[in-house]
Amino acid sequence: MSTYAGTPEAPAGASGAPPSDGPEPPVLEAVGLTKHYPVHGGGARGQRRSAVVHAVDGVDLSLHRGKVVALVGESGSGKSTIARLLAQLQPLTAGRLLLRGDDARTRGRRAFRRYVGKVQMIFQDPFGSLNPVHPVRYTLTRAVRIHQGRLRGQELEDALAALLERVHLTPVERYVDKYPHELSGGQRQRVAIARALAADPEVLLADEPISMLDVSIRLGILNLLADLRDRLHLAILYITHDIASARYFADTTLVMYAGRVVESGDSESVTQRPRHPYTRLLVSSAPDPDALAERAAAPPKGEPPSLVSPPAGCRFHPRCPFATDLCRTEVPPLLDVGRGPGGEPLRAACWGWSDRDGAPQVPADEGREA
Amino acid sequence: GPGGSTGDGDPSAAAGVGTETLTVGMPNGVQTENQSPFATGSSALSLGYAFVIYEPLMMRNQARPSEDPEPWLAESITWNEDFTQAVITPRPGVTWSDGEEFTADDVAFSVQLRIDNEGLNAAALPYDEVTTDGSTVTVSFTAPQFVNQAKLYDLLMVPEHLWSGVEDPTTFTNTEPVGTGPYTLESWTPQAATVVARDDYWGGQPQVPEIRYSSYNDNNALTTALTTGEAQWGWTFIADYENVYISADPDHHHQYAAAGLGIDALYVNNETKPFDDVAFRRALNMVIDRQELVDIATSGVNPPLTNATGLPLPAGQEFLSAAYADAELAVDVAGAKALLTDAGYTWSGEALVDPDGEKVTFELTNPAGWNDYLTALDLIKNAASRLGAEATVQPANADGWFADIIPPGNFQASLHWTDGGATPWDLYADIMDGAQYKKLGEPATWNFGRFQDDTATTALADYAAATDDATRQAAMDTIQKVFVEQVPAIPIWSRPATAQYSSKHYVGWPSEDDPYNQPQPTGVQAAQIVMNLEPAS
Amino acid sequence: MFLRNPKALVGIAILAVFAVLAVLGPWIAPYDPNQVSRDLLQAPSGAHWLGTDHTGRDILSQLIVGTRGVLVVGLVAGVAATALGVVVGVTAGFVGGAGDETLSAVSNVFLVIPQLPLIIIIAAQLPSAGGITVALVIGVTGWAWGARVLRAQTLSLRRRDFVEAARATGERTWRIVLAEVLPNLTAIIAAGFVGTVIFAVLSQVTLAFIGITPVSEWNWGTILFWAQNNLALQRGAWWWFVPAGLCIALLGMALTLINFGIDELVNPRLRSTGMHARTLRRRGIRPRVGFTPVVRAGRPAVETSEEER
Amino acid sequence: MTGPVLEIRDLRVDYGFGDDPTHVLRGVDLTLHRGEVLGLAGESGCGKSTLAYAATRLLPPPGLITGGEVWLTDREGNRNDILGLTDAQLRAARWRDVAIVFQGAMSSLNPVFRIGRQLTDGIRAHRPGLSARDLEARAAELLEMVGISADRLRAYPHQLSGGMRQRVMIAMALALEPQVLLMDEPTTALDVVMQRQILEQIMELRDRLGFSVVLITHDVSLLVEVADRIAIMYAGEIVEEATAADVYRRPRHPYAHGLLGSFPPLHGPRRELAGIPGSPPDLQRLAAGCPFAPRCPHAMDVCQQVRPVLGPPRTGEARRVACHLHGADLPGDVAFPAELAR
Amino acid sequence: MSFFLRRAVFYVFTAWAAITLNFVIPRLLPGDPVTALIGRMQGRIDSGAEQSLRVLFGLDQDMSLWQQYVEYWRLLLHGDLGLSFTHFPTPVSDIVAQALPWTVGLVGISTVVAFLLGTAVGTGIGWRRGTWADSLLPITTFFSAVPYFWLGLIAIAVFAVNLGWFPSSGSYDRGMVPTLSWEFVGSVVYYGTLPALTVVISSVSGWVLGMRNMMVTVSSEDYVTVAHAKGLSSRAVVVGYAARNAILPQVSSFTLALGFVVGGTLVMEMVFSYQGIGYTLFEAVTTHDYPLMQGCFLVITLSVLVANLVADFAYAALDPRTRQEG
Ligand SMILES: Nc1ncnc2c1ncn2[C@@H]1O[C@H](COP(=O)(O)OP(=O)(O)OP(=O)(O)O)[C@@H](O)[C@H]1O
Ligand SMILES: Nc1ncnc2c1ncn2[C@@H]1O[C@H](COP(=O)(O)OP(=O)(O)OP(=O)(O)O)[C@@H](O)[C@H]1O
Ligand SMILES: [Mg+2]
Ligand SMILES: [Mg+2]
Repeated sequence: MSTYAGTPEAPAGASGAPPSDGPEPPVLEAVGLTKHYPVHGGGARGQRRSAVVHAVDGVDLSLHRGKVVALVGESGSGKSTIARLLAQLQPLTAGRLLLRGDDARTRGRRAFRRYVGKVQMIFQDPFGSLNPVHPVRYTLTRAVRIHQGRLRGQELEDALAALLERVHLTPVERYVDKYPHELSGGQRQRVAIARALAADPEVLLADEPISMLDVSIRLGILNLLADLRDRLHLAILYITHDIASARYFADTTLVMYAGRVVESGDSESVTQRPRHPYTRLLVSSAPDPDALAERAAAPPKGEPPSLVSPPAGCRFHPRCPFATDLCRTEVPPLLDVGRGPGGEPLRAACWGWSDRDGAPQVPADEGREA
Repeated sequence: GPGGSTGDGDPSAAAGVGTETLTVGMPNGVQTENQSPFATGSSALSLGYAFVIYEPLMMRNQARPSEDPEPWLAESITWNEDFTQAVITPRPGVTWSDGEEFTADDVAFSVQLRIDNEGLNAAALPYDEVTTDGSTVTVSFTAPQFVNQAKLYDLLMVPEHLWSGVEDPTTFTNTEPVGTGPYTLESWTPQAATVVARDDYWGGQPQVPEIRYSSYNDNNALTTALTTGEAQWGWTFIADYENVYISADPDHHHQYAAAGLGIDALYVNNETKPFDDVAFRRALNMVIDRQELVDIATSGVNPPLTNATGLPLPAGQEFLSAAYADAELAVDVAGAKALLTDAGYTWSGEALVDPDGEKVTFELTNPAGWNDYLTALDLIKNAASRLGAEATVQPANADGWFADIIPPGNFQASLHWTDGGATPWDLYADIMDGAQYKKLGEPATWNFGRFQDDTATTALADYAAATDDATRQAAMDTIQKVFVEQVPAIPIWSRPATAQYSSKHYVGWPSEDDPYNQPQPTGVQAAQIVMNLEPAS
Repeated sequence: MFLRNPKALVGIAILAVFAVLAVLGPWIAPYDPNQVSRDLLQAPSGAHWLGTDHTGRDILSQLIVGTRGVLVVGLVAGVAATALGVVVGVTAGFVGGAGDETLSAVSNVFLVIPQLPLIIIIAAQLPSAGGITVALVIGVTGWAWGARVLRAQTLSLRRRDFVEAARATGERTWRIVLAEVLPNLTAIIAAGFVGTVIFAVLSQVTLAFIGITPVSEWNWGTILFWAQNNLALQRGAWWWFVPAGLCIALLGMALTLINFGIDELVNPRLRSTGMHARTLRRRGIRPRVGFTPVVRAGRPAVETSEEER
Repeated sequence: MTGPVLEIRDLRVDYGFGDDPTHVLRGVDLTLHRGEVLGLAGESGCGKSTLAYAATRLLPPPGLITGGEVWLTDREGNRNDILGLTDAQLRAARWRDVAIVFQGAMSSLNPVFRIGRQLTDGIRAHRPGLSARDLEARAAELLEMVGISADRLRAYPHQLSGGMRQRVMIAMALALEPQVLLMDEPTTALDVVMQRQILEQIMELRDRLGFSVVLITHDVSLLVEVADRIAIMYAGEIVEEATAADVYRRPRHPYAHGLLGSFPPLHGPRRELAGIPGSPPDLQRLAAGCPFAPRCPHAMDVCQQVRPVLGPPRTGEARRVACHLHGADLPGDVAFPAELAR
Repeated sequence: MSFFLRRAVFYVFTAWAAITLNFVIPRLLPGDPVTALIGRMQGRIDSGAEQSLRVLFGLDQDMSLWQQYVEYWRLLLHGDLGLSFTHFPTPVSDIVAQALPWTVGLVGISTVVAFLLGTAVGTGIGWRRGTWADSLLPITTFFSAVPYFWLGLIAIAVFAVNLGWFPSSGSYDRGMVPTLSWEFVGSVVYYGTLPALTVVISSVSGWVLGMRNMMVTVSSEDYVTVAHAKGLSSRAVVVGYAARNAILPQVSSFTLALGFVVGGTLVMEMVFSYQGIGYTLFEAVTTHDYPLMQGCFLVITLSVLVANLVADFAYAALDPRTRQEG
């Protein structure tokens, strides 16, 4: 296989973006997205009988064609849940979902199948999302048949070959009849991507597509997605723990904490000059071999909050060095905190950026200038 | 006594009382504590110890039904001429096991109990009334009871002083039974009841100090127990008994089959094809090899019937019509085929075709698990095939057979027994009594084959009501004539009362050489047998 | 791969023999099993390889002809119970909610009701409880355990990503169940099937033996019924009693062995050791969890002292 | 840093008992010194986990150790070959001398026991004399050490979050203050905050207790940050081994170079990412020469035929590399790639 | 709904369903108790007594099925199971009380013994996969499918009849009256040995196989490897880690086995003439003794239900994860 032909990766917001005159309306938009999972009995004894996990609370999000939105944040903050909600694999607890401005909440199976033709998802776990009993051929054939009509014989073979070639699983014959357990993690991940692409979607929800791979394979996959974004004007939601890759690959980055978006803006600004204390913690925690000396000595302390009974007010306040009473009582909205290089707004959900009484004093700018 | 027994009740035999417990085994499964001599399912009746606690009025020799009965609790019973009234004179000097004296009132009470409670009248005797004058009891009936004499003799007597206070005798479980018999109940467990000898029994000192009545769950368990000597007296069908049972202890193990007047017959459905045609009935009757059936199906235990009248011989010898004294049942395939040809039957290849042009087929049925019957059916099937008739054996569910097959006549051919009794009347009435006729589909109590012949019906009624032997013999001749000519059922073998016993500890059992009664422990004869036992030297 | 598993191979061989007997039984049996003869209760001989019974019928023929009844009952009951179990269990697990509650309640009831007594009650009362009837009764009463296991498994499968992924691809529900979920349940279904077949065979034989079902249809239980009722053991006629019981046990053994094979086939963890058992023995390697064998080229396995052995 | 505690010599491992086994480790040489953190990185599927398991003989079937030695120097200074120990000796050495934290913390805890019990049973096995109270106290201390409050001792594994379970595993591994701690991707699937929290805790404990660590991870930037030395594996062999700074700044092996050029930096100027063309080799069908040759931009004829051995480069630096380019007999006509000579 | 409420609802529902089924089945089936009884006596009672029996059994009244159902519940709630037909007029509850302890005692104990023994052996075989222990497998698979009665009868032929080591039938010396004496207890043990042994032998294999398979699966779980890595003694690993987890499915199967206690006992009771509930039920079935049939079936079902309940709790105690799920 030769995934890499020396193509430079597409820099964020650079010429690779589709020709756009004015702000193009989002393909997929979520407003006030909320998901609560009921849980029985609670973990420890003596807890409430039936509680809910506040997995996602009031998240707004929009995906545009030819753009990549990165979603970063702590584990368990609800990133995958958002992807599943957008793919309509789970019902919303509250909120709206708009596909090209129309309510996308499908009723009935047919409408759902039309929807999945436009919005496809790559699951987080490449070991779980391929059925171990079916070979690659079956998985892809099903996707092709559903979305491209009843192809047969040579036509089908050609379609499969085209898909596998697209994800650089070549020579095609070597992979098409393999079972998932015969493939490496990266290869599986690419089969999953190929399956999603078979639908020719407009929106791709990629949930940590590279988490389990070594860096060289990671790069191959990111390049593939960038290429698709540019050629097919895909809108991509890119969920990751790897902030550096978000910086490189995504136009916009959202930071999540405990079910809420705490910061959003263009990737460069969010990763280089984070505003929210949590984002700062996140960015400073990311390993960076080039900045060994600058590492803050104090290790971050504290546990992620319980989502069954999340802290009142700002959910980050128990771990926040700047927290005040205001933070402990009132939920901070996403506040405008500046403009990115392209003039797009930067937002952070931190009282430190408001002029309310009792707002915490967050040091103005910790970010390093480039 | 007149029964030819050697020592019942003879005080001189009380030389040395035995020390061993005698174990009686019965394959009757679950037992519950019920010592009622009336309740059909009671432990006492089903295991048989009721018959050593309670006693009958007269002791019949069931191995020789024509012999006169021997006085037991009754010194005598005399009938009026038409057998509608019996006068019972109780034996003096008999005491109940609680010390009370046995009187005529007890007899009258015991009979009255059966009159008052339909549920206790298991013999279904048509009582009219019972009276007593203090020393004798007179029982009258609504119909002549010549053929039912034995049923009166067999009635068990219960003490008035205890039973008169019983609120509902039908549900009374009588946990502390008091009788006149030689034994009293010592202990009861679901597995076994133990009785011990009385020392004030009117008939002398029983020589067996203790008898244990054990219940086994099925024939096989009992067979094993009898074979190993764990049980020494019981009755069950033991296939190949000589190898299985006798040979386990040839010196002591014995099996005695006392032939009475009961037989097993192949009941055929006289109202449906192919048995609605007397020619076919007769033909089938002619091809069955009874000796073979007996040898294979019953290990030779049941004596084959040899006489055309179906009477078991020699027990029925004195009732045999002179016309058939020498009419032997013999296999005659050619004769049977000739008979069928005359009647219009033809053959298509091997297969027999009836005058209507249909192939002759029929189904033989009996409950699954009735091994000797089913084996016999298999052999009858083979015999039928010699005529070209195609028979199949279809074992049925036992309950279904009892409930839905036999009474409503929902069969083509099936083996069934007849009652025994003191005369062959029961045998014939059970097969061919038109008075018992029920339409097909309605449950009948006897005459399952739906046989109707007025001559026979009248003759049966005459026999029962006759007041003299000549009339009876005439009626019997008629009955047998119809039986032989019409073949309402196909007699197969006689149905002896069989039992196994061990002479290891006790001797004096009924046997071929000393047939003083039938040998089973569950019957009124038990009291006579145990009193006849003495320790083996 | 399946055929390289010695256990499965033995199982299949035994089963194949029985299957051939079941199909060809009436033609290859040396005698008509109902044909009485004068050779009463003969010990095995050249004429009667397994001797004769009390009416001189050939026992080998009964055994051969009886194979079909046993296999048919086992198969029908197994298929019926498995089908019911799969339908109920997978449906309950997959639909969830009220449907699940209802179906689980029903299968729990069936699970708690004692099966053999129920079969006896039903079989005893049916006018003619032939083989197929018995099989159906066993099937209808015996599906609950499979349903419960399958439901639990389906519940966990339903939450797996590949099922979600199939939905996200746009698969229809029935297709998800049939093509995505069911294939992953193969091992459980197979085990359940084998279990039910063995249970059905044992039940049928037991019912015949205790005389609940007709003894006219030849099967191994019928042979034992006749043998027991005619005191085969007491008469020393082991040839009458022993072979049928052995056949039942052999059939069960074959099925269990095949099940082992299926297990090792679908469970990749078992596959390698199962298949290479002989090689391992030859090379003196004993694969153990926790103590990886060390085999240096040319030398036998390091025999470490083992307090375990 | 003093002498070696763990020396792996020419370790060979096969998967599969049949006639056609996969040779997963093909002569691995590695030395771990006292008090040091050794990072192990490499392509996924190159045998890193296998190495960790094999060194402790915990490799599950169908794994088979077919050659090599693993020398462990215990506290008293005795050197023992783990591969030659009896079961009882091995049991005694495990946990006391070598502890291991597995890749999946989720499945490494017994779901039916409270974590307190799981923490103590290892201690009890090695120190039979301890009283229940001592054990309890020690367990509490261990939990506190990894930042979990002691009242969680009575919790079941399923009542803990993933990060907590991971830390329980680490606490467990440290229970007997082993000399060597093998950690197989202890922080995959955790976010960077949690990852840092855990790693800093380990480093702190290392400084305090003085054990040595082998850290296996895909995250090269993390390795550069925390490890003293880094070994790069490729297709069942170590291809390069040097101090962290050397590996990061001056990779010598073309694969190591490719690896380091494949991850984007978080800060600073955006740089061009090179990546590594081609795909990992099929371990079952390895050709004779250097396994990296098919993907190597500098492959020479000799690379196709001869497997390079791991050794010091021609320049004589204090590091080891398995590449013909750095071999003593590099043909003169080959243009030495500049990026490998920084 | 909480875990306990849901369980409670389940048990109540199941009990209701079983009790109702229990009412319905005998009535749906053909046959008639009186004719069956007369038949069973084979001429020992006169056929003319049929009507008297009907009156006795209360079969002469005409009640709608619904009325009968209500009446059935009313009596049941008063603890009245009615009078047996065949053992008239003994109350069904007496018969059941007489039989049940024997079944529970003998078969219950041997099932528990078989479970423990099989689980222990299965643990050994599963743990020692690849050694001589594997050769036990064919034997086990063979015994797992041996018909019980076959084994029992052969055992009787060999050990009771030929060798005379054990009695061939009965539950204690028939000469004894049950008392709490050593002699009696000794007799019960002596008589129970052979039946119990055969029950154990024929059922132990299933446990061995089940446990062995689970052991093989569990042995490859990561936490078992961790236990090895901790240097625990092999006993601690096998007992504490592998077997401890492998036994969980065995516990669920054990509930199922309790259902078989009564089913399987029927054959045992027939073969060994042992008194017990199974044979009582069998007799009731063959004689159409509705009240007795219902009584036995009810008791059997309820005891299985109770066993399930116990097993539910045992499972929850053994597996902390279940306590949290619904
Ligand atoms: N089906 C479910 N039932 C109950 N809780 C759930 C369910 N699915 C997810 N959760 C909870 O919702 C929260 C968010 O989960 P989610 O998978 O979206 O997190 P994530 O951000 O993707 O985490 P990661 O980075 O680890 O993948 C978690 O606390 C999780 O435990
Ligand atoms: N049971 C097995 N049978 C055959 N090959 C196996 C088996 N287990 C692992 N392998 C192979 O052994 C090689 C090494 O596996 P290992 O788990 O050591 O890799 P790793 O370097 O830890 O990878 P990762 O980074 O993905 O954890 C892989 O190529 C894998 O495919
Ligand atoms: Mg996620
Ligand atoms: Mg690994």
